Order: sequence, then structure tokens, then C-alpha cells
Amino acid sequence: MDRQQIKEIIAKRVALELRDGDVVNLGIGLPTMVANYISDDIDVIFQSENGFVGLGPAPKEGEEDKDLTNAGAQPVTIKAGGAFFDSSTSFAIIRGGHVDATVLGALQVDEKGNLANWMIPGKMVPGMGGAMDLVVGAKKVIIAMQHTAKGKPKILNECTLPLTAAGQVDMIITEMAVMKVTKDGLLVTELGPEVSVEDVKAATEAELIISENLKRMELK
Amino acid sequence: MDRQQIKEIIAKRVALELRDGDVVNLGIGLPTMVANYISDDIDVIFQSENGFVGLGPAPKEGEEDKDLTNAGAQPVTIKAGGAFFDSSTSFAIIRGGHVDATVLGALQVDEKGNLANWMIPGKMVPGMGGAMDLVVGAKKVIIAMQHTAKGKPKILNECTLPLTAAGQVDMIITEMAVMKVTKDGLLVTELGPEVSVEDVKAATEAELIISENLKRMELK
Amino acid sequence: MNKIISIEAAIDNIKDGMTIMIGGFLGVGTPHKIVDALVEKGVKDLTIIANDTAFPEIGLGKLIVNKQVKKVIASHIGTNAETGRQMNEKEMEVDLVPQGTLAEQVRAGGSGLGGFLTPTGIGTVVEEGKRKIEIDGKEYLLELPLRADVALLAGSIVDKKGNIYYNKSTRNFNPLIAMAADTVIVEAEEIVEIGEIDPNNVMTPGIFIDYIVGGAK
Amino acid sequence: MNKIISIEAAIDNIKDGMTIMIGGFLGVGTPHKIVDALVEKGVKDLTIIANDTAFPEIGLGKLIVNKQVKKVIASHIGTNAETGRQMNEKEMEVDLVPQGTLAEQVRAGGSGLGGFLTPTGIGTVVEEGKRKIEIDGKEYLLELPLRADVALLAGSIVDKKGNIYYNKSTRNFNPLIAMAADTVIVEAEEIVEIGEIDPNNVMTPGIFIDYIVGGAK
Repeated sequence: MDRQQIKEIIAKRVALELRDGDVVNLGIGLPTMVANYISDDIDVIFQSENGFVGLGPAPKEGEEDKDLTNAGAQPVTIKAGGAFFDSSTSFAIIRGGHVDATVLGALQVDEKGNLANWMIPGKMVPGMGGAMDLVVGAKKVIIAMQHTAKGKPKILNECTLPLTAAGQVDMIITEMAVMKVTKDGLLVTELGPEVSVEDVKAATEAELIISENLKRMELK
Repeated sequence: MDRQQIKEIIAKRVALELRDGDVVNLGIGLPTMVANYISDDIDVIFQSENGFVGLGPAPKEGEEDKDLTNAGAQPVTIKAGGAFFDSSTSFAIIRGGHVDATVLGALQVDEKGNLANWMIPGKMVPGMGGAMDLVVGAKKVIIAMQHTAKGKPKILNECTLPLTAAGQVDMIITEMAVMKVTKDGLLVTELGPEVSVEDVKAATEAELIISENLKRMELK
Repeated sequence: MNKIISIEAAIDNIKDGMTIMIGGFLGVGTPHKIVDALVEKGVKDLTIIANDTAFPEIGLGKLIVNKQVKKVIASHIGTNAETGRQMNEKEMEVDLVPQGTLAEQVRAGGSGLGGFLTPTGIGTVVEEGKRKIEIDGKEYLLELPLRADVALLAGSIVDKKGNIYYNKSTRNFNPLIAMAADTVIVEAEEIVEIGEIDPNNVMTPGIFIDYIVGGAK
Repeated sequence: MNKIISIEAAIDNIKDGMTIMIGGFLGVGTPHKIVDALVEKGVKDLTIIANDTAFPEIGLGKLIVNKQVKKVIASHIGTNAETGRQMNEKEMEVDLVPQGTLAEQVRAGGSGLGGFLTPTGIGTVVEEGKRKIEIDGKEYLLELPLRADVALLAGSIVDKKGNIYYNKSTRNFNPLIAMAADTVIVEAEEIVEIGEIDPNNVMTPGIFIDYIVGGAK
């Protein structure tokens, strides 16, 4: 599988987690792709932490509006029924539990639901932006990422990088598996296309619990 | 002097304290009258704690708007350049020091600048409404009231009623005198029409300091 | 998702003993039809959180006159003598809260904040039972968030997604309580199609609204 | 009172060593002409409070590239490599703050609050040096207010009293910083007469605004 196929698998599987009427905040990068795979028969409302709900797709070339960008400074659109607000209201929404789900990438995630995705000391310190608030405030935190980085596990016994938040991750979706964070550890509920339990275990540092109802991801 | 004349003196004298561009919140009752005596050559912006700046005079009969009232539920108008907002913004304005002056009545006020104007235990407990925030937040707190109540002093050594706020009053204006709250006590700077220093002292429980530059109120 | 329901279906969400936030300032910006329906239905032992208790014959004051209220949290009760009477005769509990503190408590409740520090109330009875915290030599009261089971709003123009536009001084506590309750119901003066309210001018985003009741117009 | 002044007169308010809040999110909703004038004037040792440091050639990022900044308080600096370089080489101090906390700190600074309790940052390096307070068994960080000497806003439509209407996602931090600084200057894209903005639709009341600078249009 090439990188694009891997990303597609992940984005498609994440999309299945979203429900009609959900308010969802997608992180930049891979998570943004999730919007492309949501079923037409449900209405998911995307929140953009720079100040609106009703985030729509990118505008056609030539129709960009300098006053309307997403949190990554890319030109976007707003759907009918959307609304703009200031940054304190935006984070009242986020921290106040009004976002049903957030989908974020990760540098590391561990079996306690700890997440590290905002800095590598001495190397990359972009700042946490809205990630810390999102991870604490969203009702459901879904980590969407490639299972490994350059062949090394990203799903660890314990994160070694500075945390974004402690114990807030609910679910991890990679091209290899769907995992739920439970009190007992990481529960594997689905496997990716052509992946075996052994493959997942080999690519994961954290102990994995295999669900009795283990299924294959159903992707359209 | 009748009650109406007394109120007029007080309201006229308070009006002289307000400056061009000031944001002012007037309490209900006597303080509301202050708006009638502001010089035409200055622009004073009135704040209404139920949610707007630019409070204007009462509408003509038949022109009342059910959606536009002051904090006393009376129909009012809004001036051009005014703005509406919600209650948390209204009190962000008040508590945040964005109100230059508030004019309030009092049951009691004392030489330390303590104010009691929100309840008489066992008798009258209307609630503090916005008064506690106003007295703490406004840059200048002016108490506008009749000097005595049924012949009894209201300006005391120490308030006996539950306080609205401690040490926040800057100035007391009555029909008998203008007093400033200073570290050393109440400084009388002006006398009302036909009032002597002895008259004021006799009607006041608190110790009074008489200004070396004592003047007569100049009212138009 | 169709959010528009009948007033009967709306008040089915309100049960005896619940905590209800109601928008409005002395009845202006209050969902009068919903309040009237609650009076008629007779739900009881309510805890009401609102700016004030309005008047005996106007707004939520009617709920008090009708003895449906166990406790009131408000900044002002002076315009409704029945509130004072029930309080003095210990028929009803009343918590009086400075208006700015009340607004901020509701905002905190809807915003995921654990509390805030305010200078309002220092040196007064409002201090009682509260933690004081000193910041840079100045004392503040630690005030805690407020939340409710149900919030009842009045909106001047509401689109079918629940986006709300409030006219003039009807806004007051409505946008705050919209964020601070498990179930949020708006009584619309006018219901319009999605897209009719400019997204710049929406004052309460529809994501907060569970149900819309067609109102006066 | 005439609030409209030249850009030169406006930036005369900004002196070496001051703390400046600047509106905008990655340059959207930033007062670009004022920032450019500051770059040209060369005021230095500034402390900048803003959501981010934008890009090296866009928005307040230029002030950093031009080495006019002593300290930055922001939630995100990843789009401006020069900020990271100056931070790593200890040429400039950088305080990284979660975006929601930063917005709330500015709001608190403008609202007379002594601080607030947030769950954001618990269990992370953001905790360091901060007081933790437990409410109902849950831990929160006590975060303190932020204020500035000068706030620089961008407004889409501004009337001559300083009432501001922000278009779309340009609003972001602008209404918050408008309340939290001693001197507040707005760069208007369009200046209109008093009364042309409906009082219902004003997003920042003119009472917060000291000066208006005519902007792009």
C-alpha cells in the first residue's frame, strides 16, 4: 500500500464513527481528509477553532475569500446554517463539551490514553495551538494516524514525549487496526485490510487485548 | 424645598461630574434623572446593564418597543452608535473598568466609603442586581441621595446594614453637600443652596472635614 | 434532524425537581409561551436559575406565584413580592447572586471552566462559605459554575438549525444559558429557513439548540 | 470626539518595551498596515500577545523577523520558522499557551476577573509553576489574566464611534483584545457613519476603541 492508500483507509474508517448531527473538529493533515468520506445521508457539522461552525470544502480556484480560512490558514467555505464567533466562544464550545468528536494525529499515544502530538524537545516546538483544549473538551477523542513512523511503533506502553493531555484518548484508528482505550488497556476491535493480529502486535509496543468479536474493517 | 427640588439639585450637581466620552451607568430612581441635566456640548454614553450602551430617553407614547427596555423594565430608546450585547459582556464591561462612572442611591454610606443599598434584613430583600459589580468595577462611584431619611442621618461612621461593597465609594452628592471620600475621612468641598456647614454637620453622623476651598454648588 | 416540535412535546422534557434556566430580564427576552405551558402543566419542585423573578403576572414570576418552585437562584427579586413572601416564610429557598457573577457562573458552566475569580462581593455577605484567593495582593472570591437540566430561551429570529438572532435587549442571559444545560429549547418569535440568518450575525449557534418551539408570530 | 487618526499618530502610542496584543489568526484579521508601519518605525523590545506568529512575510511574523520582539505569548509558532530559531537560540523568549486558555486569559484581563480554572493542560508541562485547585474531585489549573499597553485590531466595518463589525473568520481574538489594553487602536477596512451598523450587529462596542485608522479600502 502506498501512503495515499493508507491515509484513505484511515480516513474512511474514522468517517464511520461520526453520527448525524455530530459537531466535529478535525485536526490538520490526515484528519482533514475524513470530511471527504462522510455518508451523504448524515449531517456532520465541522467546527473550525479559529471561529466558526459549518466548515465547508475548499472553494473553487478564484473564489477564495481572504476573510474565510480554516485553522491552517487555507481558504475554505461555510455551509448554510453555519455561524461565526470569536476565539473565546470557540473554545467555550470546545472545552465545554459541545464538540462531539475530535480527530487528531499523534506523535505517540499510549495504553492509558495519553497523547503526545505537540512537540519534540529541542527539535520541533510548534506550540499546542488548540489541541490541548480539544483533547480535554471533546466528548470523544479519536487518534487517526499511520500505525508506525519509519517502521517504529507510535503506540507505546508510555509516551516519552511531552503530553498534550493525560488519559483523554478514546480510540485509535490506523491502517492496521481500530483500538479502544479501556481501563484494562488497548482493545483491538477491528483489523485493517490484509492485516493479521500478529502484524498489529509486531508494530505496536503497547500490550494489546484482542476483542472476542474481532472484525475486519468494513470500508466502502 | 420640596422633594422634587431636592432631587433636581442633586441630579444637576451630579451631571457636572460627567465628562465628554464618559461611559456612565445610572441606577434607578433619582440617579436616572441625571441624564436630563447633561450639557449639550458633551457626549456621555449611558450603559444599561441588561445589555447595551447608548441608552436614550423614553420613547414617545405609542412608540414603545417591547424588545427595548432599561434595567428597570421601562421602555427606552437607543441612540445612533449604540450597541447591544449579552449579560456576560455587559458585566465584563462593568467589572472590567470600562464604565467611567456609576451613580447610585444609598440606604447608608460611611466615612470609609462603604456602601449599603441592597437590603434591610427581615424587611426589604430585593437582591443586589448589578449594584455589587457596578460599585466594584466602575472607575468612579458617585452616591446621589437625599442627605437624610425621615430626618435621620444616612451618612454614618459605619454602615449597619449589609454592605453592597467595602471602601468603593468615591463621592457623595446630596442636596446639602458634595463630599469626597479620602483616606482621612469625608471631605466637604461644596455646600448646597442656603446650607451652612453647621446644617450639614447636624444632618451627618460621620465626622466631616471641611475643605479649605469650600464653595457653594454652582448649578444652572 | 427536525428540531421543531410542539410546545407540549417541548415541556415533556421538564420533570418535577429539575433545575431550569430561563432567559430574560424582567420578562424581556423570556419564552412566555413555554412558561405559560409549564404553569398550566403544574410541574413542581423546580429550581429556577434566572436573572430575576420578573413580576407576579409576567414571565417566570407566574411559576413562583403558582408555587411550582423549590429554589430560586437570581440577582434580583424585588419586582415580585410573592418571591419575597415565600422566601421570608421559608416556603422557598432563594440564593441572591450579584448579576455579573451569575452571568459568569452560567458562562463557566457552559464553557468547561471549573470556576473564576471575581472581586465582586468581597467584604459583603456574598463572601460567606466561599474560598478567597489573593492574586497580586488583591482578594477575589472563587465562584463556581452553574448548569441546569433544561434551558428555556427566547429568540427573535430562529432558523431551522436553531441559529438564533436576538432583537435589542432581549439577548441578556439567553446566549449564556444556551450553553449550560443538558437540553436546550428555544421559543422562536419567528422561524426562518436555514441560510436566512447571515452566519456573521448569528448570536447563538444552532449546535447548542435541541428543540425549537414556534412562538408568538 | 474624533477617533480617526493617521497611522503615524496611531503608532506614536507604541514605545520600546511595551506589551502589545495583536488580533488575527495566521494573519487573517490582523491589522496589516499598522504592523507594517511598526516594522518600518523599528520600535523594539516588544512583548507580543497573539494567537500565533503568522508567517515570516505575513502579519506580525514580520516584527519577529525584524528582531523587534523580546517576548512572545502565543498558542502556535509553527508557521514561522524564525520564531522557533530565535527561541532555540535564546534571542527571544516564547511562552506557549493553549489557545483556549490564551483567549480566556485575555477575556479575563478585560473583564476584571482575577483568573479562572481550566482543565486544559492538567498532566502536561503547562502545569509548571501554576496553582492547581480541585473542584468536586476534578483538578483544574488556575490561570491568570493578561493585559497589554496597546491592542491592535483589524475591523471589517468600523463606524466613527469605533463600533466594529468583523467579517467571517477575521473576528477571532479581536473582540477580546479590544477589552484588555490601556490603548486600543483599530485598523478599519471600511469606515462608515455612526448609525450605519445596526446596534444588534455590533461585535465590538465603540466604547472600547480609542483610535481608528483608515485601512485597506
